[in-house]
Amino acid sequence: MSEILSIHHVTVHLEQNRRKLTVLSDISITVQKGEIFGIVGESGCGKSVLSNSILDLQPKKMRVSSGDILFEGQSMLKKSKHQLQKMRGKEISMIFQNPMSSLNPSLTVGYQIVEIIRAHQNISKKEAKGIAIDVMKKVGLPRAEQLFYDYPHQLSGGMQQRVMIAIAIACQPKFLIADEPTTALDVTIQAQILHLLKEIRREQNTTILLISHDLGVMGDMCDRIAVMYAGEIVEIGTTAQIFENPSHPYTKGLMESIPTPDKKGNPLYSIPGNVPSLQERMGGCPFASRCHLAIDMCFTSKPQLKKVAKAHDVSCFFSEMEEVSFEYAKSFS
Amino acid sequence: MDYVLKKTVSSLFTLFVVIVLVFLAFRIIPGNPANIILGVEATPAQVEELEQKLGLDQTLFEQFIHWFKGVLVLDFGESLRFSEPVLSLIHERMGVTFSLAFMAIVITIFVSIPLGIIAANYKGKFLDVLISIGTQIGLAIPSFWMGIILIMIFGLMLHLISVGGYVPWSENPLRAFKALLFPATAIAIPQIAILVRYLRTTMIEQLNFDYVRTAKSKGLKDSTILLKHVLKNALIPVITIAGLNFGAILAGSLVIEQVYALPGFGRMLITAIGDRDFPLVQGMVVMIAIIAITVNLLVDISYRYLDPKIKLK
Amino acid sequence: MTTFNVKRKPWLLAILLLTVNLLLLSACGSSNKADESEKDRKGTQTEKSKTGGSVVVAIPQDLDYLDPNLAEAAGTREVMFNIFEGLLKANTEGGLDPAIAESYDISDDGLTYTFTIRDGVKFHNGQTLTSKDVAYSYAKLAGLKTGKPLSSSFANVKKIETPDDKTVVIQLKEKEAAFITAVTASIIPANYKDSNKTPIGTGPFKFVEYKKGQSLIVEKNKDYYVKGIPYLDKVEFRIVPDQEAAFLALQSGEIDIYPRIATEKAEQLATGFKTISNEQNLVQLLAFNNKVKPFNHIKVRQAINYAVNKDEIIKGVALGKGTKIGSNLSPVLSKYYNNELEDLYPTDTEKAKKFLKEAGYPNGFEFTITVPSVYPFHVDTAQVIVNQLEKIGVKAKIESVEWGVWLERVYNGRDYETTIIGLDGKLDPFEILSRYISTADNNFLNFKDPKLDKVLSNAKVEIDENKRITDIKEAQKIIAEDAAGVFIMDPHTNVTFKDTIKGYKTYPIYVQDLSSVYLDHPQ
Amino acid sequence: MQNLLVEVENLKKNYTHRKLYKIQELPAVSDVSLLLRKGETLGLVGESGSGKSTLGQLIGQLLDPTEGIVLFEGQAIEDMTSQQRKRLKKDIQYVFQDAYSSLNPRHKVSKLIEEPLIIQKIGTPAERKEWVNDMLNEIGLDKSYRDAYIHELSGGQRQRIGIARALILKPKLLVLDEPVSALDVSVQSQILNLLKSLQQKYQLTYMFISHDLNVVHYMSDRIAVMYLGEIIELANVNDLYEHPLHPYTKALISAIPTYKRQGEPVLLKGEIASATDIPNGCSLHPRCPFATEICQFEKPVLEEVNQGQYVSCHLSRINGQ
Amino acid sequence: MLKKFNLVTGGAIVLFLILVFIVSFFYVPHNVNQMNIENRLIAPNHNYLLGTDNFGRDVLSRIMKGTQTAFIVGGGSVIIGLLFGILIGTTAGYFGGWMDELLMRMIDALLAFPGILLALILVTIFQPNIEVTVIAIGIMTIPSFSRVIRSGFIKCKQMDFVRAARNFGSSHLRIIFHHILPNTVSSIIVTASLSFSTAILVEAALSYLGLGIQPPDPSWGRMLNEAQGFAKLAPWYTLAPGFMLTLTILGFNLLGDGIRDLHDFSE
Repeated sequence: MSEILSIHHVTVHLEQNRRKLTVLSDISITVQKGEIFGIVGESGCGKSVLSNSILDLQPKKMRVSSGDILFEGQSMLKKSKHQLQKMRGKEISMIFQNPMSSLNPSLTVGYQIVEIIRAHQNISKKEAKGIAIDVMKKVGLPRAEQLFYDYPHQLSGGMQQRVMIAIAIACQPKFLIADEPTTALDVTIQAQILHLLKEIRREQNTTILLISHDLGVMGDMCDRIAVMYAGEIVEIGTTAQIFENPSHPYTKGLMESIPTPDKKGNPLYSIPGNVPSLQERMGGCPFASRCHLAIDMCFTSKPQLKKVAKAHDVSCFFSEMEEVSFEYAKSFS
Repeated sequence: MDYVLKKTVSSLFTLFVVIVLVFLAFRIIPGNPANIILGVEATPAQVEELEQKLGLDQTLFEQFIHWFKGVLVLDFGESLRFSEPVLSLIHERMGVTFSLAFMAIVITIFVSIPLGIIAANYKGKFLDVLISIGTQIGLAIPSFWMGIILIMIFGLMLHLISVGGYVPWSENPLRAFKALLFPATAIAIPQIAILVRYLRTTMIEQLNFDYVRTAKSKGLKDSTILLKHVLKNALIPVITIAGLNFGAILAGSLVIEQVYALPGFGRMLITAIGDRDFPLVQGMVVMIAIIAITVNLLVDISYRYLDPKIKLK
Repeated sequence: MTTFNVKRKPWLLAILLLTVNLLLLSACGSSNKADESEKDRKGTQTEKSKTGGSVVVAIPQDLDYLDPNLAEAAGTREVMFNIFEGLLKANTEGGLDPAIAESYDISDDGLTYTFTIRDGVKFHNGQTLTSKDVAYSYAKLAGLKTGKPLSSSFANVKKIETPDDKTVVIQLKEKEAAFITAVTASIIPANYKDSNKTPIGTGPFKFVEYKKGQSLIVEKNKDYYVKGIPYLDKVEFRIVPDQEAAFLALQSGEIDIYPRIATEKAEQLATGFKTISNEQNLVQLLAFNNKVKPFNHIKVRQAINYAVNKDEIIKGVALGKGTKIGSNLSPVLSKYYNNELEDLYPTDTEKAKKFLKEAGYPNGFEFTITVPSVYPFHVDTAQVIVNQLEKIGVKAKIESVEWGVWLERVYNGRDYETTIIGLDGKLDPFEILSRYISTADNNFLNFKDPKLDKVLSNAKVEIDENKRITDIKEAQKIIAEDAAGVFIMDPHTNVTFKDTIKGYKTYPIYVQDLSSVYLDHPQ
Repeated sequence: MQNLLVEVENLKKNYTHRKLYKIQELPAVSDVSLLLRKGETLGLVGESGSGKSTLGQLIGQLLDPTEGIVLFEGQAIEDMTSQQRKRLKKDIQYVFQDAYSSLNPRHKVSKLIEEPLIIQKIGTPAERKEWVNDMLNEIGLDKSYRDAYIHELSGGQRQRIGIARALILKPKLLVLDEPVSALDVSVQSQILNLLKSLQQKYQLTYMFISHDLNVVHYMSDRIAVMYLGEIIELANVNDLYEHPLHPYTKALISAIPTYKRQGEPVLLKGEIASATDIPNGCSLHPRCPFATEICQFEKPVLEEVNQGQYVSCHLSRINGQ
Repeated sequence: MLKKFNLVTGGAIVLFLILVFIVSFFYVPHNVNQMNIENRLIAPNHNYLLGTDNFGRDVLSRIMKGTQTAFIVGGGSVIIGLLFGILIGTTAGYFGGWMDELLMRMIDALLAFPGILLALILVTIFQPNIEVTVIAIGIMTIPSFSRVIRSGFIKCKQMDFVRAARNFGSSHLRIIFHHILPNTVSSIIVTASLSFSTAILVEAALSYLGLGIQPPDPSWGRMLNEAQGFAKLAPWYTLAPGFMLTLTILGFNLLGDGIRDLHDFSE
């Protein structure tokens, strides 16, 4: 396996009322070719900003102020607008959370698929239509020829998401960013879509960056997972490491607060307090204010990601102390 | 289809209300058409005779039924003043007013769409501020005032307008065009202001929608996104506003025809009100209402078809 | 004529409607200022070089009917003066000239009128005019067949006879001094039905084309019985209701003659134009409703007469272009005009206050002046009067109403306190003053004076001109002394034309006579 | 029958779609019968369009049924006097999914919580103020929040206010419509814990509606699964999760994405039908991987297959035993 | 940036107008109706800052008094439009059904009538004076208020907080006045501010046609009417009322936009 995407110490700022607010701080991730890499976190943690900034799609007010994003070894940030445009949809594609609003309501499904094909390949409308219909079939859209002329609102949510996927894979990109692709969907449909994504990965060896707040989806889909909290990555590891040996207090808290059959009858663990807003973020560990273990140091200096096992990095001052995690585990049982 | 039918029925009801209102309104106003026609020296006998001739001696209800029956077959009766069928009088004047309204609409569209796009695209920048100030001022200047100013500048100072020089299109298209250009501009200015503001808002609204990000992520050019994706969606609500303002355009031509001495609908209407030429006034107002209501209906329906989101609901 | 000077509003059509049965009555109108045309006529140019060319005349309103028997609007007659003629025709002095009749004779009992028709008068279709055509036209107006006269001035006609092609004899039912003016009414070919589409007359110009709401075009009648007339080949009467528009069109050269231009506009014109102004035989007055309190008290009426400063109105509203009057007759009709009344009530605030006190209103009172909104001139006058009356403690409120409402409420309903209006003059003074007869239908002032009733009933039938003049002057005096209203002025009318246009004549009646007009350098 | 709080019999709700010449009836809930025992939590799951929210609103008295009877403490609601109905509004409370839109943005927190009392004319202003303070305390919010506006609060805090407002009238039944689905996981657990403890403290009966099977499982004693307006399976939590009988339930449960999922999920074909054309026979049959011929024609009825486990499936009789 | 611009500029203009309005009750440089024919059409000078009109009246004084007319007409008609608008909009929006259909068709009919024509008819029926002018223009503004309030109600009616209120047993009146109306206030204020300027515009047009405010009461439209004939002789007389009219409309439009922007969280 080789690296396809690497994000190096990326920091993103938001200009608001002449204040510079840190949305992402010093993020580093490396995605290997062919893997499904997950980024998990609660709303507002910056996971979507991170995925959008790969293709420079984040809101205008947000700027990557330092760091670099390398795709196949080339800096994305140094590319011209035109070069970036050429890459979007061709090299790297995206799927968004809400298929209904992400598709243009006044253009036909077919048009929206043909459009991306024609934007990157110099072929006739007719040829493009042929390709589009093939892709539609591939993503499991029934009656593709008829659906081609339908408008998005005529389709159900699941079908719309399939159209989104069809658009995303129409030009056979190497890299697919799926930003909460199933959040708006029902469980049974979610299962279908997740299944489809897995198939795409298997058949085309597409690398997938999957972003979700749902740990269940992550566990089901990903090879490796990064956990984000308040604009920072607090833990990265293989799926097994994250689920079986969560090492950051936040990851642990998250795991424990999910209701699962085995927790029935007992009160759930809950992380006290709320996610700090952008304005409330201070120096030090971002989780300090909600962490049971926090000591003075946590509020003043930032912990760095540290290796706790092979391919398992945690950003916590206590990550190396075995007994602490034990103690911690006891604290809510 | 169902929707079209429903809208049509409710439009017809609106029209009926207008018809009744118009009829009653003009009967309540003091002023006897026979008297106005005959003037102040007429004897009561003469007035009575003319009233009989004009059918004004019938009861209000009879008059209404009589008139309404005619309206159903688009027969608005004869003008009291001109002794000619109202419809042919209307037909004669329609040319000017329609050309005027049409030109105003064309000017409005051709000016406001680019301005709206520019304003939205340069939101908050200098150009946007400039356009915003322009539209605010365009909205604030009363149209009759604008008409006078245009005449003062282009007529008195630059000698570009030939007031009263209107000839029908069939006779001399260039002269007709010249005669209508400035009045159409005067009507168009507030409309442009309204549309630019509206288009700007909807464009900005649309630009924030997720599908724009999708379009970007597909690697489309900015211009393609703006024109092919955003504008189309932004125009849908704008069309409604434009349709609603059709009445305003007609009303605008009513005033502007006065200022520019164009032999149009509005001028005839105002004289007809003064004359208490009931059939003519009623015919014209009903005609205006029919046009305004039809345009609104068409806008409603086309909106339905333009906006696929509501088409099936 | 009320068709005065509506300064800038488009509602002009309405203006014209007040005028009914405009009679071209023989009377003495002296128009000293019209002599300019006389000088032009004696100019150096030869007759030949004067002929040819065309002019555009702005008229403010559309025509109501082309058929002269149906036409009611003064604005129509104004234009049709060029196409149609009657047995007699009014001249610029207000007198009657022979037209189709070369002479006439009135029987001693005043009941039989015999007219002799001029030789060689041809209709525009080439047909020669005979007494049959006259009888046909006038019988129609008199309603001899239907029993319902189309024109009230012919109501008195008993029968019309045509002993031969050249002679028309008209018998009246009773003596009527003013009848002779009626025979200025238009004559059309006998049994001609298309008058409303293609009118045919005998006048100096032939009808060519009429476009509703736009224009009426006439051309030279080459067979006109007065040789050398008219000069112009073509005249277009262009309907431009808006004063601003007409003004601009004049400046841009689109129109050549602009009658009834507002004074302040005429003053703004650059060189290249000429403006003439004249009295127009119109009486502007503040009319009281003599029946309602407090105007039923003569002292109140007189007090207001003392309080109103006419000179100030003439200066401020008419911009000096108006002739002060003292009763309901314009000085244009100089023969009948009583010139002793203008200063019957010199402006005198103290006297006004005193009269008010005597009438029982020491602290003044409040009242309403109802003015038709179509006439800014009258509205402006009202504003000045309101201001003047404040000085004697009388508070007046202006209520300007639409023309139709004015007619209904003030004129017909007589439901008002005071109003300002222009009463249009005719050529016969009796016709003008008859509204003050207590029983007159059009006595909207509710004026009542038995003395006046008597004097006017004499004037109606008096054929002896000197006696009639005495009666009319007496009637004016009674009206003035009784203070039926405040008689303000005869506002002048302006006509502006390009200075290449010569020979334009003004009349004391509402007509545009293009027959004498010619171009200085016709192309 | 002492411990029955709500009995629902053959409840139906049609939404009418008014067309010009005809009225189209769209069934949202058809022929639902169920019981709610005092103190229990009945979970209601189903996909969007299944009618679970409509059923919740029918029981929560936000909607009136087209047909069928709802009995509250043994008394039919439709027979109640207006006096009784007003009292019923106290006894049954509804908590909305979107706390933000269910709270008037122009009112302060104290006002929001107090309002039900004012409407029901309970207590003096001073008493009410005290109760509001108590309630704030109860839901874990500081008194300083009294004067806050709703847009100043976080999602979790808003939902607490929504719950407080529902509880201030001391109701017996709380219909909770997706109360945590708008919340982040870490906050969700806070609310779930709060709901649990409140239920114990006040002996509340819950009807808990959610699409999240994990949450429903955690909260409920019994669970009803809805599909296209009908209850297709109703059972105790453990029975349902361990031995789901209806193919749809099986699909639902197997579709829950988890780390180290047991086997492949049961994938249903296609998507839920729209209310305008509900399939004949078993409404699931076009999607059901096990459908047989009979499923196309005959509508299965809800039957008790095992003890306390009701299923509406032709196959359950064969599979269930 | 632009948001504040609208609000600040509009607010400043309106404040200025209100100031002129208040001052005009206590002080104007010259008697507004005092004519002095000798002084007619004097160009602006130190005594007559904006010159005099054709009757020798002080233009500045009349312009200042004109704010009273404008404010009375604007305010009065907005109140009428608001009252009826609330009544109609509330009934239609809250209760819906045939009532909504009927009321909205009436409003449509009112809208299908060109506004100025409607005012013209009304003024003709009941003689022109300031009261009738206010009523006529007030009626013209009813449709926009009704529509705004109705759509606000329809939007709010479906909001959960209204359903929640109903669930607690709130009466219709309580829901309407306590819950829904306060939430439509900002759009009502915007409409009011825009209607205010429209009302002034229509009054000017009517008075310009000689059918609105009666002389000698100063009204800007009336002044424009009287001034038009002297456009070339006395441009100040034509420019001053036109400018005031434009300024007033601009001010209230900007203020309305500014208020709308304040409540617009989407941008």
